[in-house]
Amino acid sequence: MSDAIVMQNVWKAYPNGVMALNGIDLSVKQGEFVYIVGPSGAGKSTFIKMIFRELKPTRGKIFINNKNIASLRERQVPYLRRKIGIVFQDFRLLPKLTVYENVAFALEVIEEHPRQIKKRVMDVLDLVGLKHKLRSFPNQLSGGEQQRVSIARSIVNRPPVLIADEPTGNLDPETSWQIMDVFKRINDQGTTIIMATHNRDIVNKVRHRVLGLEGGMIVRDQQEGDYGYED
Amino acid sequence: MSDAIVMQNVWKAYPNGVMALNGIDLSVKQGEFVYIVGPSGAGKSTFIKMIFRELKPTRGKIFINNKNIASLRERQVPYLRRKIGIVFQDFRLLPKLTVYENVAFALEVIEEHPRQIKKRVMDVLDLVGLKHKLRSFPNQLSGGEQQRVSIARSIVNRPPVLIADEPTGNLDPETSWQIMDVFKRINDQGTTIIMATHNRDIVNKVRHRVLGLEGGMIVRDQQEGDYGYED
Amino acid sequence: MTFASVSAVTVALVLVGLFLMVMFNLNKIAGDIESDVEVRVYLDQSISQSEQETLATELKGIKNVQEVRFQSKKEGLNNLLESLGNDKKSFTDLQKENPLPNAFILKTKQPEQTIAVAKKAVQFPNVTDVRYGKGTVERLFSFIRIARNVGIVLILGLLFTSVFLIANTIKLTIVARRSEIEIMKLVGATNAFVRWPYFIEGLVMGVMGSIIPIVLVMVVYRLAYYNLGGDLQQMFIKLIPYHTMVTNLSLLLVAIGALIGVWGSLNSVRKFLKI
Amino acid sequence: MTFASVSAVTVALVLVGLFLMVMFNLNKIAGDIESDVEVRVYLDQSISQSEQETLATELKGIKNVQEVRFQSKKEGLNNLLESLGNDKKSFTDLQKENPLPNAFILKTKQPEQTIAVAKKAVQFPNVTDVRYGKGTVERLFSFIRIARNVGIVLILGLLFTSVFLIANTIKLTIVARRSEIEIMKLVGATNAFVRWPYFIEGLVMGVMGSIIPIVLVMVVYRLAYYNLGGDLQQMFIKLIPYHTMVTNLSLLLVAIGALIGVWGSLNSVRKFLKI
Ligand SMILES: Nc1ncnc2c1ncn2[C@@H]1O[C@H](COP(=O)(O)OP(=O)(O)OP(=O)(O)O)[C@@H](O)[C@H]1O
Ligand SMILES: Nc1ncnc2c1ncn2[C@@H]1O[C@H](COP(=O)(O)OP(=O)(O)OP(=O)(O)O)[C@@H](O)[C@H]1O
Ligand SMILES: [Mg+2]
Ligand SMILES: [Mg+2]
Repeated sequence: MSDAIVMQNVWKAYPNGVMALNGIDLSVKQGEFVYIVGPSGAGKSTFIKMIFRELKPTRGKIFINNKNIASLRERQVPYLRRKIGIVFQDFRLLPKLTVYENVAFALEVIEEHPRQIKKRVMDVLDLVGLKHKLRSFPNQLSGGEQQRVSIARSIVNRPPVLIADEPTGNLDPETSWQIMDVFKRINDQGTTIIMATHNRDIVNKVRHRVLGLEGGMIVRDQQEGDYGYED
Repeated sequence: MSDAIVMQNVWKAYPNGVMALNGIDLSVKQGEFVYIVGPSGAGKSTFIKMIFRELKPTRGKIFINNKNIASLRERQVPYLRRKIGIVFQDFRLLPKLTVYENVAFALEVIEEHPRQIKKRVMDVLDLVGLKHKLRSFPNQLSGGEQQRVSIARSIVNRPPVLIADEPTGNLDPETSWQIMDVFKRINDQGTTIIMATHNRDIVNKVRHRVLGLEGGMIVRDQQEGDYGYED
Repeated sequence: MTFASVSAVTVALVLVGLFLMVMFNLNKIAGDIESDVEVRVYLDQSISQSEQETLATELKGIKNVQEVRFQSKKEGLNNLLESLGNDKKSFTDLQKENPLPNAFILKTKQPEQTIAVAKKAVQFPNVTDVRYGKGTVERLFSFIRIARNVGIVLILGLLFTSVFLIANTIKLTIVARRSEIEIMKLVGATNAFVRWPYFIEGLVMGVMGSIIPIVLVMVVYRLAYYNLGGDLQQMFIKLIPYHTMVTNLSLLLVAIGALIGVWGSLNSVRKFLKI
Repeated sequence: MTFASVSAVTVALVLVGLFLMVMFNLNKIAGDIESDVEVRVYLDQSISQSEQETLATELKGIKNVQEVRFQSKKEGLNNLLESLGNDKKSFTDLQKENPLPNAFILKTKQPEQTIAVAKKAVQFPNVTDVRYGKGTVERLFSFIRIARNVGIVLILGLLFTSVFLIANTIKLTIVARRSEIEIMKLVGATNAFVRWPYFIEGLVMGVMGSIIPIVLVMVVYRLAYYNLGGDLQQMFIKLIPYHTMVTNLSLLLVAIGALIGVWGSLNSVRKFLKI
């Protein structure tokens, strides 16, 4: 198989009883670009958190590169995560590290060579337009700037899979398009991209596979789809 | 004057030297609806934080109802804030209170009658479509749900001024329109609204005064303006 | 989080409580011992009855002398033999020919006045010698003085330490709630409104934290008092009565706990209110 | 934050250090006193030289007797008078007609064997009486035993308390960094990678926290040793030598500090690694 991600009958119940995912079946090919759309609370973030095992499914199997990560051993989890770049909806930057250090961290974790780190981090910060903020701390950044640091960190180690949870939620349209450019480029280089988004403009203009989620179920799976939900 | 908000030559330098606002002059009339647009890092959030004195200007005067709040005494600040509803870009919910309690808090602070509180909170939660989540804690909510709680809290005590920092950043278009409906209704009732946003659709469809911010300066001030920055 | 603070209070107050228990008793014992010190004035064997009576009045006239008591040579020997414990039997010979002189025993109003009184007494006629355990008494006094000072330093140190520890812990728990406090303020809460729950929390924490120490002090002092009390009484040492001790110490501990709790709590909140 | 932890370590170790300083000395003194206990075997006045020599050998033969020493009646009287301090002068008469008998002084291998040895010695001929401060010795032993047990309980309590306090403080500082740790893990850090800095931090914290206690112990013991040492020596009490004490105690304090620091740090991190 060249399936990067496969889900088989995945269910997720949160400890308080909320059923966030109700039987997801899905397969995403290596190099595909998939939008996840759906109303607020549909389960997009929950779906995404399954892929890098921030959450374990209550039921079902999730294969990343043909390995079932639902039954992955704890010690193996970090190695899974290193193959997946993640843009968090709430950014999750390390508050005591500068912008530079936050991005570099993802490379230090994989014990990249220090000289390599420097060059690569500067390149990526340039891509997201934050070279001038490299010495700032997260709490000294605007919302959109924090979001871009999170994006920079997710792509810095060139992961084969990129997962982005609403990566343009705090960005103006112009900056959003810049980011989409970056995503397009790394997608062209073979990176699988899963992106949860509310941005109708982007989904409609840059056509890719669209996965509609509602009430924790896949209600639409459309190649070259549009955002849908027209008002 | 019936000016709700007046800024005279307002400057803001952050402690690390970043100049976020560079001489803002502005007046907003009672009952106006103003969009603040501009690229990421333009100074929108900084501008907004000035109005309810989360930040003090480095230089200049800010009048709310003809009172200069830059020189307001500490003890008076809470009473200023009670007249301003605020939707924070990063939500700022109290983590140990449920959705209901978070919204009710804004009423408890002004010592509203308990029975009044209950009714009013339920009404507002209904408006933002979160009645079914009233017993959840913030960390048990999706991003969009948290944002809607923040919105509910900001309008619950019917403040004469509403300030919203990217209130639809984490919402799907449909929910965003719902929120805009709510805003329209309270604006019709005379509430002054200042809304920082990246949402081109909304700005272009629901025409109001548009304030373009760039590099900490007002570069555009247009009645019934559009989002601008066409690509 | 609150558990951390309560247990810090508990730990600190247990130390303070046990220490105070010991200190209060040592202080009482030291006082008792001090007031037991006496001056022995030995009389010439040839002194007449009337001379002896005059001397008694004169001794009584010395400044700061509170009490003058006659001790016959026989009484003196008995006391001496008693203090030698059960070796007494070996000295039966002594009782036949008692080498000790008669004596007056003087008590002073303040124990520190012993030395001055002794110096005056030795100048009277018919007085062969004056003893007050020279050296010993002086050493005892300086020992007691040192012990008291050390005790005060220790107790102050311990109290300071406790306050510091508790404040420290409370501060950490409240720092974790910094954003909470800030959000409240941004939503229009007055300082008093924000502070109120923390005041209550500090109070409850302090009082709860003093429960275990109080129970512990009660149990330990009960054991100590009823087990050691008897033995010590044989050595003429009297402990502070159980109820007096327990009542006072409990009130003291609750008060300290509540004060530190409230103070630590409000103090930590204070700096986050400035928004 | 780290300041909070270092100061918790400091405070705890100051208490532990000072307490250990006192305990070690008390323990030594108790040991010295114990090994000073002796059995006095009084001899019949009419005993002959050869009988006396036989008795000496026989006494030496009693199980657990380590040393047998002869004390003449004169020597005995001198010792007695000495122990009465400077009242000696009043007893000049005694020296003319000494009422004390000759005696053998026995030392046992273990102080606790005194009583058994005394019971055997009394059965030999020509022995009029055997004294070992009956009652007194027994009370002394039980006193020492109680004091030691209380001391051990106190020191364990103090250590436990310290560990608890420090762990508590460290935990609070790390809870504040919970999200930090979780983010690291989500970005692909292994547990070891996350733990490492916390290990170092715990170690540094522990060692830094032990600096002030060590200095304090050095200063306090120097003062105590050189000021009190002399006085105490007069009472036949010897303190542990300055350098021995300070070296051992310093090492002990650093070790305790480092251990608790590292343990508290890693222990607090542990539960946040499970993501
Ligand atoms: N930790 C949690 N505990 C309990 N329920 C949760 C938790 N996180 C999310 N939920 C609930 O699960 C459902 C799905 O949440 P999720 O975050 O996946 O939504 P989403 O599609 O990402 O929404 P949004 O677009 O608003 O971010 C929601 O109803 C939410 O309230
Ligand atoms: N606390 C701070 N300390 C220092 N610099 C800051 C701080 N907060 C914001 N800045 C800087 O001030 C500038 C304006 O920030 P602001 O948050 O107002 O931008 P914004 O217009 O809200 O952007 P966005 O759309 O991304 O939210 C940015 O360059 C930002 O890096
Ligand atoms: Mg989400
Ligand atoms: Mg902003």
